[in-house]
Amino acid sequence: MSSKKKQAELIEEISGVNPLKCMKCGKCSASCPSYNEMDIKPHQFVSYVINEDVESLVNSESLWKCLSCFACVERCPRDVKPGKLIDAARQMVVRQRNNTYLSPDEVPELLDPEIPQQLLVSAYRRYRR
Amino acid sequence: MQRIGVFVCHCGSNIAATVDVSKVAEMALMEPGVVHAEDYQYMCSEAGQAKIADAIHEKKLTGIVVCSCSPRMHEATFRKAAERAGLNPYMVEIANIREHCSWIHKDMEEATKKAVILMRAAVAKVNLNTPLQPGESRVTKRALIIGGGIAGIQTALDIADAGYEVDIVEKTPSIGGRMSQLDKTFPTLDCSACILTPKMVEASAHEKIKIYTYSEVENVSGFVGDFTVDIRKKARSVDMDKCTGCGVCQEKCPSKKAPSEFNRGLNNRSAIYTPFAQAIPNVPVIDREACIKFKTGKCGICSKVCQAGAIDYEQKDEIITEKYGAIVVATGFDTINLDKYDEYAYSQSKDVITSLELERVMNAAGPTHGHLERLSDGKAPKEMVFIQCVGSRCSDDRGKPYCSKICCMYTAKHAMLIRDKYPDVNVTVFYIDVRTPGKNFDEFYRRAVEQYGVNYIKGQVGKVIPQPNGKLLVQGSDLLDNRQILKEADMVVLATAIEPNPDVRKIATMLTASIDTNNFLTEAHAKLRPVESPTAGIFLSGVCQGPKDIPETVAQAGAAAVKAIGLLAKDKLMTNPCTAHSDELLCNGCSTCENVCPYGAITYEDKEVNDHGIREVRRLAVVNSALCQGCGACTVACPSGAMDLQGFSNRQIIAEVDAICR
Amino acid sequence: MSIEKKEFRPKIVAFCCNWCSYAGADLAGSSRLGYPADVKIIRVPCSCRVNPMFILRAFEKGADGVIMCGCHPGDCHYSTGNFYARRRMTLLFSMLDYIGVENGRTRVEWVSAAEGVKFSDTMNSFVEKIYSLGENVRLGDLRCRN
Amino acid sequence: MQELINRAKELLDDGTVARVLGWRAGDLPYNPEPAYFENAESLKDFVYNGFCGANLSKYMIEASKLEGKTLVCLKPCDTYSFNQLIKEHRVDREKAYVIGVGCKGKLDIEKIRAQGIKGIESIEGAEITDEAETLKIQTIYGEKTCAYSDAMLERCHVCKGKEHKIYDEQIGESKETKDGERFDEVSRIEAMAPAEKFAFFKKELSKCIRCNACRNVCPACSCRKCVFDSNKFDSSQKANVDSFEEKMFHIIRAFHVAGRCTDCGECSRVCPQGIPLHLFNRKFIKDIDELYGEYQAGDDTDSKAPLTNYTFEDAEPSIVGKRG
Repeated sequence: MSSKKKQAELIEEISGVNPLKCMKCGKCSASCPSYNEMDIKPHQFVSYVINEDVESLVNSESLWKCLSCFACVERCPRDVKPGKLIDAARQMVVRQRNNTYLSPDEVPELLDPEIPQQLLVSAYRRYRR
Repeated sequence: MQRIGVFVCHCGSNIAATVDVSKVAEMALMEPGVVHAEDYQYMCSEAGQAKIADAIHEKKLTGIVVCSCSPRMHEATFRKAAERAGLNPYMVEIANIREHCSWIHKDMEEATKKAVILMRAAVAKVNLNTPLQPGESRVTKRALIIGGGIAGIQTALDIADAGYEVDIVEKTPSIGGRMSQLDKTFPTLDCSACILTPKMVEASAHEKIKIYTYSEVENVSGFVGDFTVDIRKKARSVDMDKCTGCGVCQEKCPSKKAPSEFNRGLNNRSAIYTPFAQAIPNVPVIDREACIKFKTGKCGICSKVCQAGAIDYEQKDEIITEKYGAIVVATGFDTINLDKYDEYAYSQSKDVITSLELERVMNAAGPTHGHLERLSDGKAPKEMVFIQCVGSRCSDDRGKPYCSKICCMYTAKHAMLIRDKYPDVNVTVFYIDVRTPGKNFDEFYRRAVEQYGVNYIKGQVGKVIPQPNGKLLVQGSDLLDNRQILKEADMVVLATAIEPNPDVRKIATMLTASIDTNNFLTEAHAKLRPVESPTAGIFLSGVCQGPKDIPETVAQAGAAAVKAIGLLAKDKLMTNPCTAHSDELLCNGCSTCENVCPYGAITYEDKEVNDHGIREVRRLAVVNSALCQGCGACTVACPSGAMDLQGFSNRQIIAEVDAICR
Repeated sequence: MSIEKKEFRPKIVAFCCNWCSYAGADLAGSSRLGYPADVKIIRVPCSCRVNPMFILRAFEKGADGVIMCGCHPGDCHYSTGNFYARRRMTLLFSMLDYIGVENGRTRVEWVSAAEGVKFSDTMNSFVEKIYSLGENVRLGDLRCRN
Repeated sequence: MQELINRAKELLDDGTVARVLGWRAGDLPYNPEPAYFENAESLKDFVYNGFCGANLSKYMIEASKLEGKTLVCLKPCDTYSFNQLIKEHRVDREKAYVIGVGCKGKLDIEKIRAQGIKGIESIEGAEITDEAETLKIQTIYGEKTCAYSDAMLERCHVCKGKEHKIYDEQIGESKETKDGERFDEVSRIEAMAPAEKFAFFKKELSKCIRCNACRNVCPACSCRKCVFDSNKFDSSQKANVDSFEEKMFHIIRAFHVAGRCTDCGECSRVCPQGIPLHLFNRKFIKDIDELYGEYQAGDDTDSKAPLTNYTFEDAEPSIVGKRG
């Protein structure tokens, strides 16, 4: 199996998403609040995974522009959930960088009371796996 | 001992490509009772059937096994062929070596082995087959149509024109159904009422058609040709014979706050009402929930103003029991509930409406008298947005997995009509795909784009946000330009998914008609018997079977009528001989079987029997073979094995088990 | 799953009701949704026609697994047949489990005429289960004559 | 016992009943047998004592066909069987004059033998009116004693109660004998590992000689002809064709009486090989109680039996694997 295919399968495994269910309706992109900041748009995540081009996805701006608000996950009529795909791509990046995990004990020290709640929740959501 | 012939079909390459058919035939000759075996290209062809007939004559066959496709496909064909050759048709068994073997296995050796085993099981069964004679039952020459929409009306007219009595049972106070709520129809833009009303009048005036409005089917018993149906005629509180339909009662009624069902709740109606001007019958009903007289005992204005003295507050529900030979289900559809689609702000803004509501808005008899205006403030809209596939093609539990089929066309119609009547209104349609198969359909859609300048955008809308200035901010995507669109609209129209009328499940249960997970009634065969239910004597008309537009509905209604007429034209029906029967010498008379029979086909009689010289009167189960449908529930309930099912006897099934496990 | 010829090939009997499951099996066939050839289907009018005798008989004659398929509860062509079948099979399977027979060898699954995929998936998973349980020796030798 | 005989004589004399169905002494002190008594004279042989375990309700199937009424003596547990037979139209209530006889628990000779008491000549204390808590047993080796409850049938330790469910009159007092839980034994087996369960039943069922005593005594097994004797299922043979036969026979027998078996325990009482056959029936009863709600066959004559009933929400058969 090619490494590209492996990567695509890894994304599918982490996200639990079957990209073939997508019917290309674009509701994800229509729902996305940071659409304009993204170079690869939410509805395109799916085709990047189908085309086994995970590398582009991993190197994209979008990876870090996604707010993990999960509006696309909530509204996707086909259960494809592009937000989970991009989340999985981020996981791949994070997993590759060794030793970047925080242990739960370290978290309280890093807490800044100024940090918006939403960011915290979103961070937990991202790194929970 | 039987003399069995085994016929192995190649089905072209469908079977022969994976099953060694000559090997199966060769192996068949080693089975007990088999005196003839051959394989042939297409057993179901005339030549193939002739081979069976020849073998029956030449080899004096008493039983036939055809190794071919599913018995659901060609069992009837081969039974008829055997009958023509003088053999009892129930001496034929099918070994399904296509659907259950060649089509699912790839390895030839394995598939052949399995085919041989399936053949053996069928041979083992035929060895125990006995000739069966179908019984006869009479046909009541009257049809029942459940639902009085265009599907029901058309079916009724077609059956009645053939000379048979037809009763229509309609739940609401008038026939007409969804079509009566539509303004114009695609792709010709005829006025819906103008083409429907004559049909309604024709039905009501037809001497063979009886219409029960404001009525529901309460209970169904019996079987094909001889159904007995209880119809509940709900209390109308108005005497149908006396009422002249003058309408004064509705004018004077002081309770005018009940939401109008006909106008989809966009405006209100009086407590005593006819749903719409062309209603048939033109006799109002009193909505007892809304009526002041029924709520408080005081009022009675309608009774005072009625010159004909037709108001009857004492009227009670009435149960009418009638016999029918055929039943046609035409229960139609409704739009789905949008509570789970918060993102479209349907419940937050009056200016977000469904397409069916837009039909009422556009209609001269509707809440706005046909003026296109915002329901919140009555202002004329300048920007309109249509959103397609709301709840259709959804794999989650919010919507429906299927395409509702009619939305692309009616949205093109709406867009076109608006652009035609109000050229200053901009119309934008957000779509996923535009699906316009059908005669003149794509041309119609292209006219909306090319001639009327409707702006079609490929992409779905993510959310609709009501703004403080009363406008609606629509956030959607344009997948072709790869951009996100923010658009301020005055009105948003949702192409809401349609679903079968929720009552259909209850009706299907009464009729023992099968129904799928989406509540659409299942047809007997998806391609070859699309208007019949698998339950004999039940026919399907209109959207209760699957989404369809008006021309398709009318076509299907006619087809259902022809099928019903075909049944009603018969004086007698052959009944399925695969029924249960009880061995008198073994029956204990314990009533266990009676308790599990869903058809009430088993009764008990005190009968004298001669049990090996002992003559005595015993309580014995007797099966009414006209009522028995052959499910076999009684055969397992019976501890002594007295009850057995012809065609699927205990010994036959055990022989199959033994052959498979050999 | 690749099985060499000398390996254990189970005998599996599937009772399918005519109206839903048999049609579901036909649909699996016409959709080319494969499942192992070890499964042999017996057509019965309704799941309520399946007598516990048939199931025990299958085991007696060497079946390694028996599965019964019927219409979904509430959708029975005969309205109530599968309700009775459900109680009968629940009690029978419980009894077989009680005398020490692996309960994986018996199964009931509701498959509609539209569920070709479910039929094939069901058969695949059932066959896999029977492979994991291996040859059915227990039912054959409950009485041991040593 | 004398009261019973006197009353029976009266009823025979005034023509209320044409015959009496009871027990008479057997050839040994502990094996009385069911018997008809046609006249007052013959009632001298009538006995009713602790060894009269036989459930007479099944005999009423044949008695219902005879001229006139039959007086039948039914113990509390027998009345359940009688009710069940009425429900299944197998006996005619009008043809029966039911005397509900008192019961203080029935004795099992095997339990006495198991205590090493052999060569029995006579047994004292088994009389139904006897209040003694111990049995005095004369043997060829001298007198032995045994506590009454230690000699009781298993079924009496889990007695359903001393109420007669149906009767025309009652004679004699009954005693509460229940001191165990009905489903304990079943639960114990259920908790075993599959291999252990299998070994247990293998051991028990290997003893079966297919004498059909269990079937012949069972009031629920009252088919005119058993499926195992008819050719309806290709299953007619008394001798076993293969090792599977007993299993098939006993499971199917239990299945056929499921929801109808009153748990009278006669099958286990009469088995010459001592197979605890009631464990099959009781397993079904336990499952029915747990899955479909408490049900006691023979409690009444009109309720719907569990296997001819259903609810939409019934447990799926897969529950068997899930219960663990």
